[in-house]
Amino acid sequence: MRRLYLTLFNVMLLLISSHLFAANEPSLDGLTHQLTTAKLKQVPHIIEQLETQGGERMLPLFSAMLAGELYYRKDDSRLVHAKKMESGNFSLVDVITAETIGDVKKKTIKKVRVNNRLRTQLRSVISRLTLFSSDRDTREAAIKNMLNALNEGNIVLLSKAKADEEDQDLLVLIDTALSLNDLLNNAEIEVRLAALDDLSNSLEPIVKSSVEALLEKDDDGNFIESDVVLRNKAAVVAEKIEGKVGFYSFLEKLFFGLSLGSVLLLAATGLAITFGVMGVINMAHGELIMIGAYTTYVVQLLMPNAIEYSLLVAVPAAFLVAGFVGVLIERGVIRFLHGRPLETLLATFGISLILQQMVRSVFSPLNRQVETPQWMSGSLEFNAIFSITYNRLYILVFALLVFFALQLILKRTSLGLNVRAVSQNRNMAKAMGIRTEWVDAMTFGLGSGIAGIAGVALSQLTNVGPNLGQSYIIDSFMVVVFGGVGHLWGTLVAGFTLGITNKFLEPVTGAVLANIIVLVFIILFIQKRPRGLFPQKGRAAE
Amino acid sequence: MTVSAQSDANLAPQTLTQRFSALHELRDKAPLFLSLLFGVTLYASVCNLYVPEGSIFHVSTYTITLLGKYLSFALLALAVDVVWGYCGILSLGHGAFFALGGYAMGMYLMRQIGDRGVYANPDLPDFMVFLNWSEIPWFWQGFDQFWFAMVMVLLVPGLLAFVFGWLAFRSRVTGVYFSIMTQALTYALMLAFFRNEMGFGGNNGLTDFKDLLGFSLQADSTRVALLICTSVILGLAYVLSQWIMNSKLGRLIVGVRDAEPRARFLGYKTENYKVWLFVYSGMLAAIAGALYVPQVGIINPGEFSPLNSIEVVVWVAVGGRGTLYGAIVGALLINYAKTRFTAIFPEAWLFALGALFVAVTVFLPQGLMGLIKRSHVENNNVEKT
Amino acid sequence: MKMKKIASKLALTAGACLLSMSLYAADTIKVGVLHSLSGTMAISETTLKDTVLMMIEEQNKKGGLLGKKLEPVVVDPASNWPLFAEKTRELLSQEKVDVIFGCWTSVSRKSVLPVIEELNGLLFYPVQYEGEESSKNVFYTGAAPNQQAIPAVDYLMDEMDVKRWVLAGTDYVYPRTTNKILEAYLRSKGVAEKDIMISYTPFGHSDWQGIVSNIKKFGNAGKKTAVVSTINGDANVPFYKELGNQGVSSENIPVVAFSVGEEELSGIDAKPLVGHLAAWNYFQSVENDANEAFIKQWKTFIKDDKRVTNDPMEATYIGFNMWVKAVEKAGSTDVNKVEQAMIGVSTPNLTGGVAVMNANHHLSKPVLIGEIQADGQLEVVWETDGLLAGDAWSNFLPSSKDIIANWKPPMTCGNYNTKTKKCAGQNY
Amino acid sequence: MTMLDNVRQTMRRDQVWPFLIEKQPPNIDVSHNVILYVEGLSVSFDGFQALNDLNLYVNDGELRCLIGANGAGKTTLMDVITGKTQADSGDVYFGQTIDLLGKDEAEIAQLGIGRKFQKPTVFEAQSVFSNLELAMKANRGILPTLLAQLSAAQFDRIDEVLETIGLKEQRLMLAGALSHGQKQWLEIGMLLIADPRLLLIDEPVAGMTAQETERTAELLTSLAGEHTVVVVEHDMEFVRSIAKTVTVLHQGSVLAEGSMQEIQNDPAVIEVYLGESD
Repeated sequence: MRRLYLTLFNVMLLLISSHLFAANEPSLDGLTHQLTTAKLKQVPHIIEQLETQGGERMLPLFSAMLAGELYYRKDDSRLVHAKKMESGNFSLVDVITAETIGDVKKKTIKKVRVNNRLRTQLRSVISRLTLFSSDRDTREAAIKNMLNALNEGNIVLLSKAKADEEDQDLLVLIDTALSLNDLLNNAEIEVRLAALDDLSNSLEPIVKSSVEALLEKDDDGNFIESDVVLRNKAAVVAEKIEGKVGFYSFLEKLFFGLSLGSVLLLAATGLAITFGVMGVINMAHGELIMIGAYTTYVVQLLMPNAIEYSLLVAVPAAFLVAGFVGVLIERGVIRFLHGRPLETLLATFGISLILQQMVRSVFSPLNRQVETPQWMSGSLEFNAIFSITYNRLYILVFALLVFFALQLILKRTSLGLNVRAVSQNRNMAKAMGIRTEWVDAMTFGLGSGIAGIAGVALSQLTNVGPNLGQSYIIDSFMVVVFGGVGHLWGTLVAGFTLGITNKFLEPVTGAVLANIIVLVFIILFIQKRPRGLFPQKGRAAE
Repeated sequence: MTVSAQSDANLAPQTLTQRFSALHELRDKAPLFLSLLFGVTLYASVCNLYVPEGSIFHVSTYTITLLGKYLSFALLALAVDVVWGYCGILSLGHGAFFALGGYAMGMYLMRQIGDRGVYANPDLPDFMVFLNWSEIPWFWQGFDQFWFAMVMVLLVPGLLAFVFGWLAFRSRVTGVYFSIMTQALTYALMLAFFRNEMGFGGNNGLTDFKDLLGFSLQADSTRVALLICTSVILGLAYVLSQWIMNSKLGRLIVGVRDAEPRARFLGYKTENYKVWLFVYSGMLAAIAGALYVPQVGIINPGEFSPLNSIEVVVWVAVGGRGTLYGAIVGALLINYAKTRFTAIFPEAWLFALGALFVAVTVFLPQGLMGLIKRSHVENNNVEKT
Repeated sequence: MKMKKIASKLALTAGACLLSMSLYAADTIKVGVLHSLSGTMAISETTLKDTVLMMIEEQNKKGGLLGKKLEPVVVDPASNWPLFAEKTRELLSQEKVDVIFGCWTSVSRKSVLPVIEELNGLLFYPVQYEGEESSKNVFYTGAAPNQQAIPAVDYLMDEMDVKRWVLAGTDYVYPRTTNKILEAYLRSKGVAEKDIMISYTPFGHSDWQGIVSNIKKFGNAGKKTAVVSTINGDANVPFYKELGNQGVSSENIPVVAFSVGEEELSGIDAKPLVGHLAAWNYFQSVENDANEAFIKQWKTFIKDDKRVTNDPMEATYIGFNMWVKAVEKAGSTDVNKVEQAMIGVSTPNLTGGVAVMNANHHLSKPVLIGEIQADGQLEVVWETDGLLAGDAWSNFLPSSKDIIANWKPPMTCGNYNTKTKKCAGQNY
Repeated sequence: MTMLDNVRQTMRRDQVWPFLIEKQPPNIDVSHNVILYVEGLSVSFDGFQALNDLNLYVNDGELRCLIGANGAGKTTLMDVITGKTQADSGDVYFGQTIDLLGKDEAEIAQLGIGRKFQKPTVFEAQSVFSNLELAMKANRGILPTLLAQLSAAQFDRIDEVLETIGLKEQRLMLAGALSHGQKQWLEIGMLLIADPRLLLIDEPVAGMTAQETERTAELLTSLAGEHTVVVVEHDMEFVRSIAKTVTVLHQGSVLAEGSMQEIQNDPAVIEVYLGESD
């Protein structure tokens, strides 16, 4: 860190002195040329010089470099911003002149190497250059960057920016940075105390750690900060921040739990139909999920230019594909095993082996790459320490949507009525003219289709490979059994209960033990209430 | 209802023979099975130890260990069949008892290594040394004694089976629920044994055993002795199980399978019988595990995997549940096929295995033995007409 | 009656097998390939099986070895550890192979070890591993911890000024040992205990929300933080996805991984991972003629232009070439002769240098640190100046710091204790 | 000291350890000539009141018939008495002293209450002989069951029952192969051989031919006196042929009780039950 301060400080010095010594410095052209030949260790120095000499003109170069798209032509070392096109060729734009050069083959250009250290440097350079940008988000990023890298130069810039800034949130952020600077670097105790006051509402991690640093002792057991008043105040502020942090971390855990619960719910909903309504122990359920995930992969292969919409296509596609496989399984095997639930277990286990091996043969045993659309990436930020990732959020909403849609189907459609009739009294339903065979196939298809949909969601969270299904099958059964077989609401409650329990246990016990404890809890719970959380009562249940 | 004394005297013996003739079919399998089992074992042993390697009659050590493994699996299948075939309790967690038995044996073998480990630590097994354990944990105490380890082989899985069975059967967790709970049990144990903090060697499990009761595990004679031992124990377990199943208790157990409420309303506390049987079966599985470990040379948490347990059930289903020899034949056949086919075409093997499960459950609910029995009955009928 | 028939059939087939096994031909050199082709490890190991087959094919094109053709014997241990031991016995005693290339996981190697020592076979193990082992019958062509983990940490410490460390791993022996070594190493470099966070997760862990959030919090303490990941295969995809989504970028908290290579990355959407690091001894992106030729050969062999190469493949390549050289040197495939001939053999590696087999059965290799690129390739950002000799017994573990391995006479010992002057635990 | 005393007490030679003493079923106190008391019994399933403050007294040695429409609570009543269903409130006493509520099915059966189900339930995979052997009165412990051997007297007893239920020919047939009526008989036979004090018989003649029905009536009548028999039946002819006292259940409580004659003339019964069936 200190080294970073030093370099930045040097930059400021250079800023002041550059015009004096301009003659001794290599020209911009020379510097850009050096980029193509320099070793990684020398590059930071070149960038410093580029910034001082080129200023904002160098912004495209820095941005391209940060994005890893800065190349140079092998024949004339000209620096270009190269973008890979579908054809495999690269389209080039000169980074200095912004002149379009045209398409070339990969072999004619070479990448300017960037590593993490350079990226960090580039980002702070860019933030200095963009602090006065017209784009709000760019400014926000710039300010945040400076907040975590306070030095005199940045403070000067921030103070200047404060005068022009109109956005309220950004003003608060700038104030936080200035106060933090006061707290750390100002000599006057009054100013520092006031700064502490200002900071007590901030949730920025750097503020918390800086305040807590005031309370630390050195190796001899003496406080590093000598002022008692400041220390006491810092203790109060730290506690206040800690309280808020605690609250938000509770919210966070709750969300994690809900999110895990939604995954369990999605995985288990299909099973709640096939197992709960039809009484079929479908060990191939996990493989139906896997089929859904592979469907997503195939859909993305088919529409490589519209990844953003691929999931919207994949959901119905996965439903149909998995549903179709489900109907095949039902027609081909399960209908011969009515009233023999334990044997459906064995037969479907065989099917799961076949499906797994089939996927291995067709798609290879390697994991397949399913891309995440832009709108599923990143997170929704509430404040500096609490944010919710979009993919989890969408999956949570999606799981609930699927669940309620299913409820609607079962409660409001004639298929639903038939399904319920058959599950309650097969013979009677048959006598009433319901085509029980058809209903069986449709029910199993519905459950399998929902498993397929779950696969689409899971493809956004985890590996898409032949073993995908196996990792969810036991959990799914646990959820359905815990919730009460034949009770969809039970599945919902069970999914979320298990998810939340797991996530609240995890920090205390570790991930593995949390898993074990939840399993043992379910085992004991089932001994206490053999029919789950929401048992079906009455004589019909016997 | 007065019956003359004379006919009374005639009636009893007649009934006895008739009663036995009903079980005749079951009974006459035992001598055949046992002579086959011991015959093969003896042949393999002699031909391994006394026939020179070049001869075509020589049985390689590889075959000996393979046979030993198959027979251990057969014992495991027998254990599953006893509860599933005879009492209708489908356990998807018998791998847990098998593995626990194996671990108990493994712990003994581990302690036997003594200071011959790579770190030459006289007290601690290697994996504890490099994870910086300072002393042997309490639950490893006593495992340096063979008798203690053998008691534990029976006690720990037996206790687990008892507690689990008692909880489950008392609250009448049956059928599918029970199966899924047993699956959860073995899954939880697998996760637990994967944890390195548990002190059972984590994912690597226990391996690199040196000797058993002072006999080197690498010696051919020890391997043959282990095979004979496995064979004898399998034979004993078979005879004992058959005796149980032929007793009144056995008939009650079958009764519980077919009509549990009836048994209960006749005054039998069926949960006690089920717990008893489950413990018996768990112990058989544990013994199978204890025999398996020294012959394959490793025990690790993979044995707890729910898939393994399901596979055992499939052996029984293929062989024919409800007949003891069916379970054994199923275990031997599938494992033999597995050894052969994974070597020849590994990819087709899973397709074949999967298809076999489906075919057997759909077309042969009584397994291969059912098929044989059916044709047997048909033949008899033909003879009669 | 039926039973008897079945039994007689069984006996017949068993007899037939025994017969066919004893009729092996002696005019070829048999090479055993012991990689899982089904089960959970098939995903990684199938590639290595193909690599060995490719190498054998090439060697046969060159005219074989010692005037004989090489004949591959492929078996499938199906990711089942006891089966590894059984298949090894089958390869050695039934098929009479002269050498085995195989294993991936530590547990499979541990399972094979007693058998291969008992039957005096020869195993080439091509994967980076936790060390703490040196067997007479095994050659370790993957990286030992000092050839992967420690240089990676050095890089982060020196080049990126990392002060706080998260050691995250899957709960099994390789991460456990590596993290133990790293912890000791970091402490010896003056890192305080509170600046090291260790976290273990089960195999195939898929819900990383909590752990990533903890890493984020740990990294927000004001000091530069990095994650050293020994997370195993399948669990990586959800881990990186969660990192990306929670906004942990490679700039604020870089992750350096030891089990993530080109092949693993080919199954991930690598964009959110750009800038994270991996430490290996080989990257596909290294530019030199030998590597280009190797990649081309591989793509032709596997008939798939999209397939990538990775470090364990290079290790297999080196191992195979070394074995060929050693056999030629010894003039025989006899294990004892080849074993001694192996020591000191050197062959070109694929990164433009030379691999040397040391007396402890470990290789000397260069260490490369690469940054993940959007296309799933790794670009070298740092490399060691020269070769690093593999250390079988780590100096940073209290239990093994006095132990060394040297298979050259007079020591001929895999675990010689320099304090007690004893060679422990060997049956041969 | 006390511990030593305890040990001495435990080791005394002149007594048998308590757990070795074979448990004798407690004597059923029928001093008031009533063998079964059901008082204020209520049971509900999911809001449906199956039994509602039901009172019933059955005398020792009596043959009682329970009738009532579907859902009147007949089977539920039997379920509560035999321990299959838990009561919400009320008391059920066997004799003067034995509280049946809170006991499980096996305990109640061991006290001497036998039950025949609506649907004949026998051990289908076993021979008729084995069915009876299993039902025979004997120690129900695990070890005794394992080691049990039939004595000649027990053989006789089984044959006697076989004779009674007319299945002597079928003794080695699998029970599953019997006809529906034969299964009903076998189940009754299994009750007989257990020698219970109280028999609860649910629809014994369903699916029987007229001839079989007649024989069943004969059999049940002959049982009364030595045993107490409670029969639930829909077949009014059959009830008329055997019943001395009839209890009519309606919506979970007793509507009327008395001889068949009285019942048939009871206006309330005519309205809700017989009226309906007419």
